[in-house]
Amino acid sequence: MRDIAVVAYHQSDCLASAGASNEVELIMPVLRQVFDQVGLHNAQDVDFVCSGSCDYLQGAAFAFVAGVDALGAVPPIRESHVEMDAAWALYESILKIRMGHADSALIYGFAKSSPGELPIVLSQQLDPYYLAPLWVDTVSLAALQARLMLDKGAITEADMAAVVARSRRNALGNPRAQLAGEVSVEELLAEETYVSPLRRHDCCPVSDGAAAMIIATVEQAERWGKPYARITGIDHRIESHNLGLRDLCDSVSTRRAAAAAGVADGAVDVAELYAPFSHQEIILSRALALGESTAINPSGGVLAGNLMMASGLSRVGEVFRRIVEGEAGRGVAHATSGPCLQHNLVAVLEAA
Amino acid sequence: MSDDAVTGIEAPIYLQYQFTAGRAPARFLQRLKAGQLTGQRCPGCSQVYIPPRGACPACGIATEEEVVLSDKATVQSFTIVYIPIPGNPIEPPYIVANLVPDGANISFIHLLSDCVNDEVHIGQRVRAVWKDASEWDYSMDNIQYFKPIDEPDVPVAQIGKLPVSGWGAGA
Amino acid sequence: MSPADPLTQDFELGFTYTRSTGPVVGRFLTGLRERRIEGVRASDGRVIVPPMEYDPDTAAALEDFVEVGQEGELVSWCWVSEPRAAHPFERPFAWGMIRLDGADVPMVHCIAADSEQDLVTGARVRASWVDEPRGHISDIRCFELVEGGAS
Amino acid sequence: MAQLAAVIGTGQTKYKTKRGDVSIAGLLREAAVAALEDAGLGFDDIDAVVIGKAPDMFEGVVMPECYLSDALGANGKPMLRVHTAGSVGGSTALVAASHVQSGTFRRVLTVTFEKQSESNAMWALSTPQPFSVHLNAGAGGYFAPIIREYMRRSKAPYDVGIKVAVKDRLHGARNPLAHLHKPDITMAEVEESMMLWDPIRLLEACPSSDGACAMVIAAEDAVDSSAKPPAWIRGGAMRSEPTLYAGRDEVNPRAGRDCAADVYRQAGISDPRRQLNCAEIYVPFSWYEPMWLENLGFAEEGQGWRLTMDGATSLDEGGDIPWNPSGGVLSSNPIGASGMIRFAEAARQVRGDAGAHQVAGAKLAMGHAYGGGAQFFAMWIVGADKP
Repeated sequence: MRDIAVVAYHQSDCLASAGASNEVELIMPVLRQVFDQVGLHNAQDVDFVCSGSCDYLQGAAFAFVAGVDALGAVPPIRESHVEMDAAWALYESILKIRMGHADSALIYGFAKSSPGELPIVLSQQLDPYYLAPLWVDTVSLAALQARLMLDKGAITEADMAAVVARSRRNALGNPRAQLAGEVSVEELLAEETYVSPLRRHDCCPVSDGAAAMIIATVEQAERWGKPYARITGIDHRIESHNLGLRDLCDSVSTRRAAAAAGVADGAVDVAELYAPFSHQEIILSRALALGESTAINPSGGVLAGNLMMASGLSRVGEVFRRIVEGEAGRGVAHATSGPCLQHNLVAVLEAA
Repeated sequence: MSDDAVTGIEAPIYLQYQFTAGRAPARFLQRLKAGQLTGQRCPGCSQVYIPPRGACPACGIATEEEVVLSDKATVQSFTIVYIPIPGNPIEPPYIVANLVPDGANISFIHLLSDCVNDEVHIGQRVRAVWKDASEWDYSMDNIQYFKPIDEPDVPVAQIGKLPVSGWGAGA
Repeated sequence: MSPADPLTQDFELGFTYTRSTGPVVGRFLTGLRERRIEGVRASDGRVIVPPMEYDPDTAAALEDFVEVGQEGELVSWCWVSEPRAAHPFERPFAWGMIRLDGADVPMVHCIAADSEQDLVTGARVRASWVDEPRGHISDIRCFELVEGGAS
Repeated sequence: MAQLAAVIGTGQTKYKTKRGDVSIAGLLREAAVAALEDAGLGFDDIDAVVIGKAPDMFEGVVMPECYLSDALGANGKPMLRVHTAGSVGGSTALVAASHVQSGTFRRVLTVTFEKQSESNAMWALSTPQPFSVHLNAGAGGYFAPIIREYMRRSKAPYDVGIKVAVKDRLHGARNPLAHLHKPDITMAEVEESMMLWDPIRLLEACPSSDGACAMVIAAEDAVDSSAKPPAWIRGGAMRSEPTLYAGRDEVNPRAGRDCAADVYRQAGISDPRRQLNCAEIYVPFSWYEPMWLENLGFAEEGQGWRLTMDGATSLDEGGDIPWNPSGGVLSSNPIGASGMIRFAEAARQVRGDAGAHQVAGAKLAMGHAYGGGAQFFAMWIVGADKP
């Protein structure tokens, strides 16, 4: 199988509201950044383009069609789209390169979640007969999951607050983050609950923005002469939609994906986990068997800013960045989709 | 209560959003409120886009330069709509035309009226009929419709390439 | 349109979808209309409520229906102190995972309680029905605590 | 490079206005189970699941793969959801194929669907948004002016579209799964049907259908489970271009021409009309047959309508290059599945599995889908012979 490298990555600031920017205006500056990192002119200079977005975030069908206007797609390009986080667009692109139909690919995800009420919009992702009609929001479902863990003694509220404190502290070093700061576990625990047992800070914020990445065969990356990180494994798995059937205190699909991606084949210096809720980071860390030696979410993770539909791709990008900057030799990136971690993707990146 | 087994449910899904026009569309709408059609010129290929979206879709680069366009236009093509469209209050039949305003290189879709339906044709010259200025808003509805004007037809090869000064005597 | 930010406007994306249920979901909803709660037995013997159409492990079509109780145990819950407009209650309420008597797999529904302090994991709850059930998941208006019913 | 892959099972539902007897999952299941049975496999044999559909707003289920994982036996496996507008059925097939052609998986189940009766397609395709500049006149309102321009350019007689409408419905009458069955349809009936978007009449437009289509795609070493021969994937290509750009040829879009050139190059085709035995092409409005005949290189520019009028694309007239022997989109249109139906029907033809709409001896067939403002294209060529 062909070896694949991440060559460029950029993410916009996570903004509570991108205000007047439309999809094209959100995407274009991010694409410009990754093209400039490699020295490319536009999407004509890669072999394949794939994006991830969700129509319901802004409430308009075919959000991704407008995105094509940002690409310079004349003459026509090889292009596809997943109605999923762009981490799955990365997956589709990797298959395209593996099969030899492309040597390089541009991947991007974009989100303008602020125009709607995201937790309610996502309630319509649930079973359309039994759950969606009740309008059970995603925050509440995560709260049910958190209580299961607390009751079982699998975590404490202080453990959850510690995740948040670390996220805020790490985000101080991430100029793209929406929420950053020095805050103690005690201060966090003193705050009121929001959807009990969750406090507001246990939940990721709603952010607008975009992220983009360029990948290529290792040969192509060498020809470009830019620093790169190799993707040595990538896999994703889905679980039952029925929350009552799943062990919500674990993430079996993450374990499976991690095994297939070869997470355990070496030391993990850094891990970027798409955990929209503090307790989910703990579930994921355990499912990935990460230990003390792994820096978890050094970017602050999505608790510091969550670009729905792009955050998964950003996790891969953040690991890439730390590897090419020499901070890490090997890292794990994770993306999730669906209620309470129903669907999980795991990628392993290594220094060239 | 019916004894028949349940075979269906209604699922009312009503979601509220706050829509924000993009930067380029917002500028376009502001000028439209002042009774003016504007486009944006691509710094790469020099083509003028209406309505502007902030990017040249062909080149994939940002567009900034604003260009004031004429409210005279050419019919690039059209259809006569006979069926009611959800969310569209206009009573059929009516003509929907792809119109290229003078000075632009792309068409937009608007109503063509005050005309003989059977005589509408590709290349025909038309002009905007504006609402009373007191009713102008951030809306394309400021133009009630376009209507034919007495100018010679534009040859097909020229459609989408006219300068803002238009066609006929001045062109 | 607000004068301060003239190019922002609220809009509603809305449609009343007409869903056909198929036989399994339809049977469950028909039961609700008669104030009965039915589950289905999965390939491993577990009783799942509401009934899934397909087995989560084998993907086989499921059709072995089992009536379950209208009371059950609160497996997990969360307290919504600030209900959202779309939520079934305007006052604070809880969402719960409820394992009904005779079922093995908990279901998600809403729970009415006066305060968060009244709720505890393991509490006994009972289905409370709307006055005129119509064959809809919300025929169960909510679950309510059973007096003195902590298990 | 690309590993060999083949279609070893196809499954489709009956297409109709409303499938009131099944849930959304139940609709997909029918197609999925039929495809697995055709492949001689069960859900356990499948390594990954790829689904596709048009906008989520058709059914009002956001990212429905989450809800559908149980019905499709996807639990514990990778599951991907594709959305490329109307071309999605074709794109999904190509993405599913890439799971195998990349050497990553041996057997992939792919399913596309639309349960359009849950809402109103015209509403979902044109949901209202503030500040909209373009007047909304529905999909026909978008495509009718383009058809008018084709008529002007090609000087085609007015009844070419009528002929296509009749031809595809006669084809559909041979296909028990087709939504519309009109074995007695006449040119006069089409001509007299209500004008919707001049020049598109009611019977020149596609219906709105519920339905699902599924395929099992397998690696070279896994094609033997089916009792029927495999349909080898000889080429696959996608192309996209922006909806609107200055100078865009909307009648004969470059994205379609480039996509065709790419897929022909992979399959070693230089003369599609002669080398292919039949084609399943996305024709939602009748005039798109002559337009795509030219766009795809089956005829010179301006000459596509002559093939139609000469009966070259008709099974009933013994044409040399039957187009849409299944009845096409004009006979059945569950939007998200419509593209995959084209791809699956191409596979059925080369497997000799097309029943009463079989093109005798078909060895090489093309599947085609387009979407958006005729700006997204997906195509594949499948063959009876292993490449």
